[in-house]
Amino acid sequence: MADFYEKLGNIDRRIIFVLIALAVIIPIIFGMVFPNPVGAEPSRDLFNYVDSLPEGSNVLISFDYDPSTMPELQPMAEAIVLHLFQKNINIVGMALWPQGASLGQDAMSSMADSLGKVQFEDWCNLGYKTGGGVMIVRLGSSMSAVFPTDRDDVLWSEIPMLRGITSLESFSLIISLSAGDPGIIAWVMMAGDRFGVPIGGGCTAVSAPTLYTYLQTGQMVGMLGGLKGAADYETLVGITGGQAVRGMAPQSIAHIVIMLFIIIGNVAYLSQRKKGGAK
Amino acid sequence: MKNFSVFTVFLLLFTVGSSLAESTDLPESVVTEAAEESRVSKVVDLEASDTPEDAGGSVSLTWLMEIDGIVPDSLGVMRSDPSGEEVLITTLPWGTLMYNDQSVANGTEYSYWIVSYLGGNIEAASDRAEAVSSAQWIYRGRIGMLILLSLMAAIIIYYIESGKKGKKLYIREIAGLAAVEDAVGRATEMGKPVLYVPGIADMDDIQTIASIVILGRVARKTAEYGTSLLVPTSRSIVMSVAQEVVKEGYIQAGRPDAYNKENIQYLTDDQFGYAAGVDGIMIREKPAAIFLLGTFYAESLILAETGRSVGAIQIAGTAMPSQIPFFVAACDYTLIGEELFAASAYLSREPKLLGSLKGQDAAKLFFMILIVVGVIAATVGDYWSPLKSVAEFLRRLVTVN
Amino acid sequence: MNWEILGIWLGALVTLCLYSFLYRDNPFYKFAEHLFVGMSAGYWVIYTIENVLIPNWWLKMFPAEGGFNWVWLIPGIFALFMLARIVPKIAGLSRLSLGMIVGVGAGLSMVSFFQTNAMAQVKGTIFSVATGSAWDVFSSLVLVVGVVSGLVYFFFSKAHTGLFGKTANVGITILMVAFGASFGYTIMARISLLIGRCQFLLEDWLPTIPRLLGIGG
Amino acid sequence: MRLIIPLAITFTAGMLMILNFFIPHQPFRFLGENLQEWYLIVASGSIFLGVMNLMHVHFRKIKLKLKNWKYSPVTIIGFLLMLVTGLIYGVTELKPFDYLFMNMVAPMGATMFSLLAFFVASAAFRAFRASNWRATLLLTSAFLVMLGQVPVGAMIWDKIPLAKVWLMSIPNTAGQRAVMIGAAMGVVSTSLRMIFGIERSWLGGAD
Repeated sequence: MADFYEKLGNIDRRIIFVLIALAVIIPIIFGMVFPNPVGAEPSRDLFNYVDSLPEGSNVLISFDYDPSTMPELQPMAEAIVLHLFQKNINIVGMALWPQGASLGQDAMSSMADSLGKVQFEDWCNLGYKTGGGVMIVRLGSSMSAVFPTDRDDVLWSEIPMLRGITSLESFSLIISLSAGDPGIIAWVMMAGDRFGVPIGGGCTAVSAPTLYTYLQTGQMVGMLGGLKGAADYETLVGITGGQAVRGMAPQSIAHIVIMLFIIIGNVAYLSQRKKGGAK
Repeated sequence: MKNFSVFTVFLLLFTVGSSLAESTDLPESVVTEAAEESRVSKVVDLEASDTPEDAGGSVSLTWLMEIDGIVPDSLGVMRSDPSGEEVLITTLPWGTLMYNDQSVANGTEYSYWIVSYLGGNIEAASDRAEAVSSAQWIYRGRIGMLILLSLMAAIIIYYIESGKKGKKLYIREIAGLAAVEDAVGRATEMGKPVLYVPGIADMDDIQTIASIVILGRVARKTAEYGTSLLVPTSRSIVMSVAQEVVKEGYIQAGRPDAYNKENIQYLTDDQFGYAAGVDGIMIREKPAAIFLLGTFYAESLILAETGRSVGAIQIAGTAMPSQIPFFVAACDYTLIGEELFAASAYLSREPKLLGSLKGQDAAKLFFMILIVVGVIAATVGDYWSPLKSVAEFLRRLVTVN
Repeated sequence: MNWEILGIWLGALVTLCLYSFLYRDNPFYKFAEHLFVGMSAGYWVIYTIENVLIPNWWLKMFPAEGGFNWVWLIPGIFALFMLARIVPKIAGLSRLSLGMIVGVGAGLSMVSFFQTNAMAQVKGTIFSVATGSAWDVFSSLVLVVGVVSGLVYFFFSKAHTGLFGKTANVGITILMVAFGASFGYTIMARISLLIGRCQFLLEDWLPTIPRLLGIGG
Repeated sequence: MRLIIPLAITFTAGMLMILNFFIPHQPFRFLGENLQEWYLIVASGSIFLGVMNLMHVHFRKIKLKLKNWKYSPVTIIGFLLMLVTGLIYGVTELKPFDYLFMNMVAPMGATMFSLLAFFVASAAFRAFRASNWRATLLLTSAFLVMLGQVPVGAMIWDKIPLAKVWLMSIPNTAGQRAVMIGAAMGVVSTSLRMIFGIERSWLGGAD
C-alpha cells in the first residue's frame, strides 16, 4: 500500500500534462457552458448597487481600454450596458483611451438596437478626451465645457438626455472599465474622492489585486475582475451562454484538475508520512 | 459686412503667412462682438502659466469651451511678445483643452489668446492670458525623496567605511547561498556541468548587475572544483561581461587554462526563444546544479520546471515580486528580493560589502519606524487631531511627484 | 499557392513541434527550438536596426532636413568600443562602454526603485487602521504587521533569535501566504494562454485539412 | 590602473542619472535625457556581438561535428532567413519578413508561453504538500484563491470568492510590499557600490 502512495505521490508529470490538455480541448470542442454561481464578492456588490438605482437615473460609463484587452473587458461592457438598459437607466459613455470610444459605441449601440433604446434619449457617447485625471477634475465643475459635443459632433445642447446633467455630481454612479492608466485609479481619486460620486468598475485580472484595496476602503462600490468578473455579471444579468461564461468552462475544468492533483499529492504524502515512509 | 471684411483680412493674413504684425491695429472688441453675433463657440477661462519644474522654455495653456454656439472647425493658439509681434503658434483640432508652448524664451512675458476657426475664418477669440517662462533648479515634489535617499546613501556609505576599517560584522545564514558550495560540489561528483542563467534583462538592470557579480563568485568555485560552467545569455552585453567575469574567476582560482569561452554563449534577445534554447540546453547537458539569478518574467517557471525535470539542484533568486512564487514552488532554494542583492557580500565576506548590508538594515529600520509611527499617528489622529498632521507630514515626506 | 493557409500550417507545425517537448526531448523539438532561436535572433537584429538604430541614432545624426549633429557621434563611438571586443588587442576599450551602461543602469535603478518600490509602498502603508468594521480593523492590522514583520525577515546583520526571530517568522509566514495566493491567482491567466493556442489549432488549423483534401471546398 | 577611466565614466553617468531626477535645470536635463538615449544605442549596437557569437558557436559545432551538430544549420538558416528578408523587403506589413514573423516567430513565442499552463499544474502538484505548517499555509492560500477563481468555489460556499479577495488584497499586498521595500534597499546599496566603484568585479580583471 505504501508503495502505491509513493507511486501516486510521484506520478509522471506527463499524465498531468495530458489531463490539462484534455481539460481545455474538450470544452472547446463541445462548446460546453457551466453554471456560474456568484458568491458574495465584489462583482455581486457592483450588480446590487446598479440594481438598486432608481429608474431614470444617469450613469457614466468610461471605456478605458483598447482592443488588446477586449476578451476580458468587452463582455463586462455589454453585460453592464444591458443591465442599465433593462433598468431604464440613462447611459452616458466616454473614454480615457482613444480606442475605447468606439469599443463603447459597439457595446452600447448593439444592446440599444436589441432593446429598442434610442440614442440621445436613453444613451449617448461623448467620445474620447485626453488629459486623464486632470480632465476628470474639470468634468467635476462642468461636463459641457469639456464635451461641448458628443463623439459625432452633435452639440451638447441638442442632446435631450443631457439637459439635466451639469457636472459629475449629476451621476448616480460612474463605472470605469479599465485596462490600466488612466483608468479606475484616476476615477477613484479625482471623481470619487473629490466629488463624492460612487465609483464602480471592471478591470483585467492582472490589475485586480492592486484595486482590491479600494473596495476595502469603500472608495469603490464594487468591481469586476477579469474573465471571472465578466462571467459573474453575465450570470447575474441573466445572459445565458455569454462570451465570458463560455470561457469559464475550460478554466473551471483545468482548475479542478489542478486542485485534484494537489489533493492527490497531499493524500499520498500524508499517508506515506503516517507509515513513516516519508523522508 | 464690416465684420466680413475683417475676417477676410484675417484669412488672407493666415494663408499668406503666420505673422500677424499688421493686424495689431484691429480692435479686439470687434472680433469678440463678431463672435457673439455669429454665435460660434469661443474659448473661455484661458489660463497661461509657466510649465512647472522644467528646464524652462515652456508655457502651459489650459482652457474650456463655450457650449452654446456653432462648433468651430479648429482652434488657433495665438501669442504676442512684448514687442507686439503676434504669431499663430499652432492650430489644434476642435475639442482640445490644453497645449504646451515649447517655443518661448525664459523671462519674457507673453500674451496668449485662442481663436476659433470656421470655414477657414476666425469667428471668435478668447480673452488674453499672460505668462512668463522660467527654469527651476529642483522638482519640489521630490524634495522628500531627495532627503530620504541622501540619508540612506549616507547610512550605507558610513557602514561601508566602518566595514573597511575592519569592524567585525555579523551576517545571518542565507540558506540559498549556503547551498552554493554544495551544489557545485555535487555537480563535480556527478561529473555534470553547472548551468548559470543571469536572467533576461540587459546590463543596465540592477538585478543583472547583481547576478553578474554572483556569477564571478560561482565561477571561482567551479574553477576550484574543475567543473564546467555553462552560461547562456539573452543579451549581447551580458554575454561579454559574463565572459570577462568567468575568465577572471578562473584566473583567481589559478586555473586560467580551464576557462572555456565557448561555454558562455548568446542565444537570442527574444524572451521565449531564449526560454526554448535554455530548455534545450538543460535537457541535453543535464546540469546537476542550476542557478537562476536576475530579472525574470513569465519564463521563470518554464526554466525552473524543466530544470527540475532533469533532477538538478536549483538555486533561484529575483526581486520580481510576481515571479518569486514560482521559484519558491519549483526550486530548492530561492533568494527572495533583497537576498539577491545581499548575495555578493555573503559569498565574498568582504568587510566593506558586509558593511553595506549593515547599512541596508539600518535603512530598513528607518522605514519600519516611519511606517509604525505613521500608522499610529494616523490612527490616533482620528481621535486627537494634532497627530493627524504628523501622519500627513510623513505621508507628504514619502510622496513623490 | 494560398499564402494564408500556408501560414496557418507553418504556425501549426511549429506549435506542435514545440508541444512535443512536454513528452520528452525529441528531434521535432530540437528542430523547432533551433529554428526559434535562429529566427528570433534574426528578428531582433532587424527590429533593432529598424526601430532603434535608424530612428534614434542615424536620423538624429543626419536629420531629414539635412545637416550633421556631431553629438550623436558619441554613442556611435561607445557602440564601436563595445564591438571592439572582437579584436583581442583593443578589447579593453569595451570597458569604457560598459562603464557607461552600468553607470546609467545603476543611477536609473536607484531612483526608480526607491521611488516606486520604497516611497510609494511606504506611503500606501501609512493609514489609519481604526476605520470600518472589526473585520476591517483586523485586516488593516494584518497588512501593517505583515509589511513590518516581512521587513524584519530581511534583516541580515542580526541573528533571527528571540523576539526578533519570532517577528521574522511572522514575516516569512505572511510571505508564504502571499506567494501561495499569487500563484493560485496567476493560474487563470496561464490557462487562458493554452486556450488561445488550442483555439488556433482547433478552429483555425483543423478546418483547413478538409479544405486541402478538397472535401469542404 | 586601467579600471580608473571606466569607473570614472560609471560614476559620472550614474550621478548624472540621479541628479537628472531631482534637477529640472540645464544641463542636467539635457545630459540625463541624452545618456538614456545613448545607452539604448550602445546596447542596441552590441546586438551584433551576440549574433556573431551565435553564428560562431553553430559553425564551430558543424565543423567539429559536436553533439547535435545536425541541428545547427537550422539555426543558421533561420537566422539568415529573417535577416535577409528583413534587409531586402523591410518590416512593413504583408511583406515576407512580417509574414515569417506573424506565422512562425509569434506562434512559437505564444506556444512557449502557453507551456506555463502545464508547468503551473505540475509545479503545484509537486510543491504544494503539507510538509510543515508554513507549507500548509502556502498550500491553503493557493488552494483557496484557485477555488475562488472558478464557479466551483461559490458552489461550495459563497464566501470563498470573498476569501480570495481578502487573500489577494491583504496578505498578498503585505507580502509584496515587504519584498518591494526590501528590494529597494538592496538596489540602492548595490547601485551605490557600483557608482562609487566599491564593487568592481563586473569589469573583469584588469588591475
